[in-house]
Amino acid sequence: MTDPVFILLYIVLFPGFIFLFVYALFLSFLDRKIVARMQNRVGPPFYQPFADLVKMLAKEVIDPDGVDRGLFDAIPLVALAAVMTAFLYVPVTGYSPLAFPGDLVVVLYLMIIPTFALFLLGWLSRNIFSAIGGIRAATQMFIYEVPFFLALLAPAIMAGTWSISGIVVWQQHNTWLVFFQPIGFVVALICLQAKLERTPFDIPEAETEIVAGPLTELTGRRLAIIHLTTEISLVVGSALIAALFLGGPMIPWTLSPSWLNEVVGFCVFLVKTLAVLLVLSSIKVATGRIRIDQLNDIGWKYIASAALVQVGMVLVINYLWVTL
Amino acid sequence: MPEVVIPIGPQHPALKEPVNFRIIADGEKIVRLELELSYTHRGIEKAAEQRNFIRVLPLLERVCGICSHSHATVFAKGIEEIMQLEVPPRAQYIRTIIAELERMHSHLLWLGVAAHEIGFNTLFMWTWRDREAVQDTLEEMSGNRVHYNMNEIGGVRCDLNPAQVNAALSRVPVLEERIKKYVDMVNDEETLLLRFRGVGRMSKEEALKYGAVGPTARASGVDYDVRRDDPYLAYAEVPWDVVTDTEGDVYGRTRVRIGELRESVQIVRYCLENIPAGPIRVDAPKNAPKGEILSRYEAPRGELAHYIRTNGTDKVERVDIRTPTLANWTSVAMCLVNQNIADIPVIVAAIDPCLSCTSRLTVTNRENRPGVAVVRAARRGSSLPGSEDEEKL
Amino acid sequence: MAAEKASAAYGCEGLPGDTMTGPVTIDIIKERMKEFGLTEQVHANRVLVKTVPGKVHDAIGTLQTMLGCNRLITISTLDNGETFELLYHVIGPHRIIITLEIDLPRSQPTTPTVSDILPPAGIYERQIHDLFGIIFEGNPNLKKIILNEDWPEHEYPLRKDWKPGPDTFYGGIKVERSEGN
Amino acid sequence: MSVLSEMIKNLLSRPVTILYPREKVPIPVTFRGRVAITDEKCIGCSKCSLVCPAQVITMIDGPREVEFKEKSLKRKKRPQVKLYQCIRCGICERHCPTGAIHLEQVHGGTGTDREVVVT
Repeated sequence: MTDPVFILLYIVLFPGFIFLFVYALFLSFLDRKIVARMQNRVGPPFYQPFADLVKMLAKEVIDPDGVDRGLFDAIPLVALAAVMTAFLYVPVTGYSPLAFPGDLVVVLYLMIIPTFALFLLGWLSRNIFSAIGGIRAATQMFIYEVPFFLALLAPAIMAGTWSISGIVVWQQHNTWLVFFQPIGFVVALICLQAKLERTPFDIPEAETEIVAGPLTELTGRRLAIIHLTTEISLVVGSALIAALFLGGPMIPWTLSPSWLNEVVGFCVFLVKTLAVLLVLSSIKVATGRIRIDQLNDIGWKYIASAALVQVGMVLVINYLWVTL
Repeated sequence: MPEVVIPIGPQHPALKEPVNFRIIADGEKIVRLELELSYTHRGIEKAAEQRNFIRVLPLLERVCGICSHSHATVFAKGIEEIMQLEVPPRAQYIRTIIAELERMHSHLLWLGVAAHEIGFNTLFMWTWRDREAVQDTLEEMSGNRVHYNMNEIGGVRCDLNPAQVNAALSRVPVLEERIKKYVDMVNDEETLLLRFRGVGRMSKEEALKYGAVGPTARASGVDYDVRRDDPYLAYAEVPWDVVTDTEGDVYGRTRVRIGELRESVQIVRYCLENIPAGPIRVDAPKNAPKGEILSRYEAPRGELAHYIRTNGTDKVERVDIRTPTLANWTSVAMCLVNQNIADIPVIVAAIDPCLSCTSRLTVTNRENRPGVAVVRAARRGSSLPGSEDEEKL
Repeated sequence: MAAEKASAAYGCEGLPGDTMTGPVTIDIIKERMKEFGLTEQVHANRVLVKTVPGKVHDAIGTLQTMLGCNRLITISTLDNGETFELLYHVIGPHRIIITLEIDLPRSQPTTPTVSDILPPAGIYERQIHDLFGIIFEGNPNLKKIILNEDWPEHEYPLRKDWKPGPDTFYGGIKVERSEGN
Repeated sequence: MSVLSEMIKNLLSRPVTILYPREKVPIPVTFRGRVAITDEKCIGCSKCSLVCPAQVITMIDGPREVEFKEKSLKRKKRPQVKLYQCIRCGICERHCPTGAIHLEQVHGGTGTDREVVVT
């Protein structure tokens, strides 16, 4: 499993960058199509996200004066790289060969970098709208990160291991973790919606108030890369929740030829991420944007306390489990 | 954060209208604001003084794209009153139908835009989808979706044949059912309530003191409606009532506008069902006798007043237009103080500003001398129809 | 015709004008406003009061206090050759429009402002100042509101004698049209 | 709640919007589209050019024998309309005694030459 060619292929080709790139564009198209159909519209063709990406890559890059060009180019790339590497540890077929006992924490850490990127971009681009957008991105991060971590660490405590693949294997022996932790599942979904800055929580780039928030001054390939980062973190986020709560790409019974296991596992992975995406899209359609201070109240009053209650329940169940 | 000046300016995605607010904000709270209006002038009042009564109506319709019928009707009924003309009742009924259809499509448009301002795009798509039913009716009746040009001095340009009446009547129940759905959607949609309730609140005294008109004032309990106070067209005969509310905030204005939508559907149904037969216009004399009149009309955004003075010729001596949006600007400036920045688009959208109404007072000149043409500064942010570069006098 | 229907609709006594003196009628208004100038009923629901610029401020004051008028519909302006005519249309719950009419000499068109007691008048006065050149003393900021910033000073477009000068530049972008147009 | 039920109902029903270039919206009969003149009926009374709000109708000479109320008269002038400056208000159609000038149910169309005329 450890010969370099296979690892290289794993990283670059299949569940690595190429697949991630294609699947991110597909999920973005599906998201826009579902939202459109719910709003009684026809919706875009399947190649629309790819066309947007190519068009934006070809556009001219305008640097606002007095802005540090190098940094302005680097930040989107760093965000993209962080999110792409996070995907390597999420199991796509069976379990990921790169798994190691602490990769859940690494993935969670890598997923925060895009929000930092937004904050820095907002601060760097010397424009009043992006400054306010950047501050809002930072405030929103503090509100949803804590419950998000708690909600995603509860399965680790129950499964007893800190590696996502380990949790998936544990779930294969026992039932899916969502039955044990329904509140944790709901909190994780809401916080993922906030992390991806989708409608109820798209306060940083609220297009009717502060133009495009931190992304105001980004043009051409920088904007393309930031949009790609958001789409990829959508894939990584939904794959993570599918892995931790819905049992990941494993199937309870093992089939005779070993490669068939992998293929069926991959299909199960696809179905689960699409299910999570459907939930996220319907949240996006059904709600309007709330203000940053309202998010503050809701965030700390309800979501954080729900996550704490969930972790408490998990500890109790663990204690009972051990003693029985 | 120190005091920061934020330009919510003519090229701002929220306000697709050329108005510029310089907001002085402390953190997220607004401290003070400066209002800068009229980037798009077309000199309609000066131009109106050079046109006879047949040619002035299409010009006056272009004061505003959404309430074009209002401006033409208020002018036509003013001139008819000066000329002591007896307009046939069928024409009055047709004008009322078009007026109420225009109010419906204007309110549906507003509901969608208000939902879009808070990012709730689903309601925006749904309301504009149902607005198509109203637009199709208007297109069948008058031949155009926006500038209907139904009015003439002395009556209406074209008649309503039974086919058009039945087509319109067939759409009324669909609209009624849709509006019922919007009522309970606005009442129980969580984020909408969060963003609308308690935002930009205005008490009844403030509404009166700052001269708010139309749904903005009626949401604070001010009981003014020109259709009932000074009945014109066929409103005296049609059974309807004024919708008021006591909330005073954006939520109250939403409820008032949806209530008015329901009333308009009933008025249109009543007028379509018992439209009297008979002629649709009476021949008006070429010249109007010397006289003056303050003609008032309840436009979708509020009370619209035309002060018309005629001097015996076939041209009007002076038409002084005061549009509802101009009256509402003071109240919006007052409502905005110490709200937070995220609410600016919602509060400003709550008065349903129509900027092409507010600014129409300067002249452009093309003295048909080649070489020099004065181009209005309007081009700087003018995205509105009807603000073309120059205009023939 | 519409006017008769109008007066029948609320017949002056019908709607309770909620002032102290019970229902406000046209005769009460005429009698109360007699001191400001001659009053006449111009229309079924409109009373015209010809006054002098100096008295406008306290005329509106009495209208607001005694006759319960609480709303300014609009301020209309006319250019009658040698004088400017200003009409303040005020209305109250009694649904009767009271119009205060004043004439200003063309040479020196100034009048005291009413925006302190009627806040919406602030924007109307600024608009009239832009387009007619009438100066309202006491208006907090009589800056340009309707015309653009680089509109030449002392050019008031809505005056009857105003013609756009061929070579003056009215702001915006100067465009040299080709001969053909 | 009502928004959710409406969403699911929409998800299953056909979308309302159409793909414009392939499918077209039906134009009603009374639509005021491009202006057109039938030369046989025109008696050259130049009422349309007087009444036109945008003053885009000019009378050019076009002598012709024309039948009007069973009398045949010799017409000297006929109207010519600047197509892209016409605001399609329908007032000329309303005031024309013989119904010569009228608005068709066709969209006005686009073009680059500002001086295109319809005669």
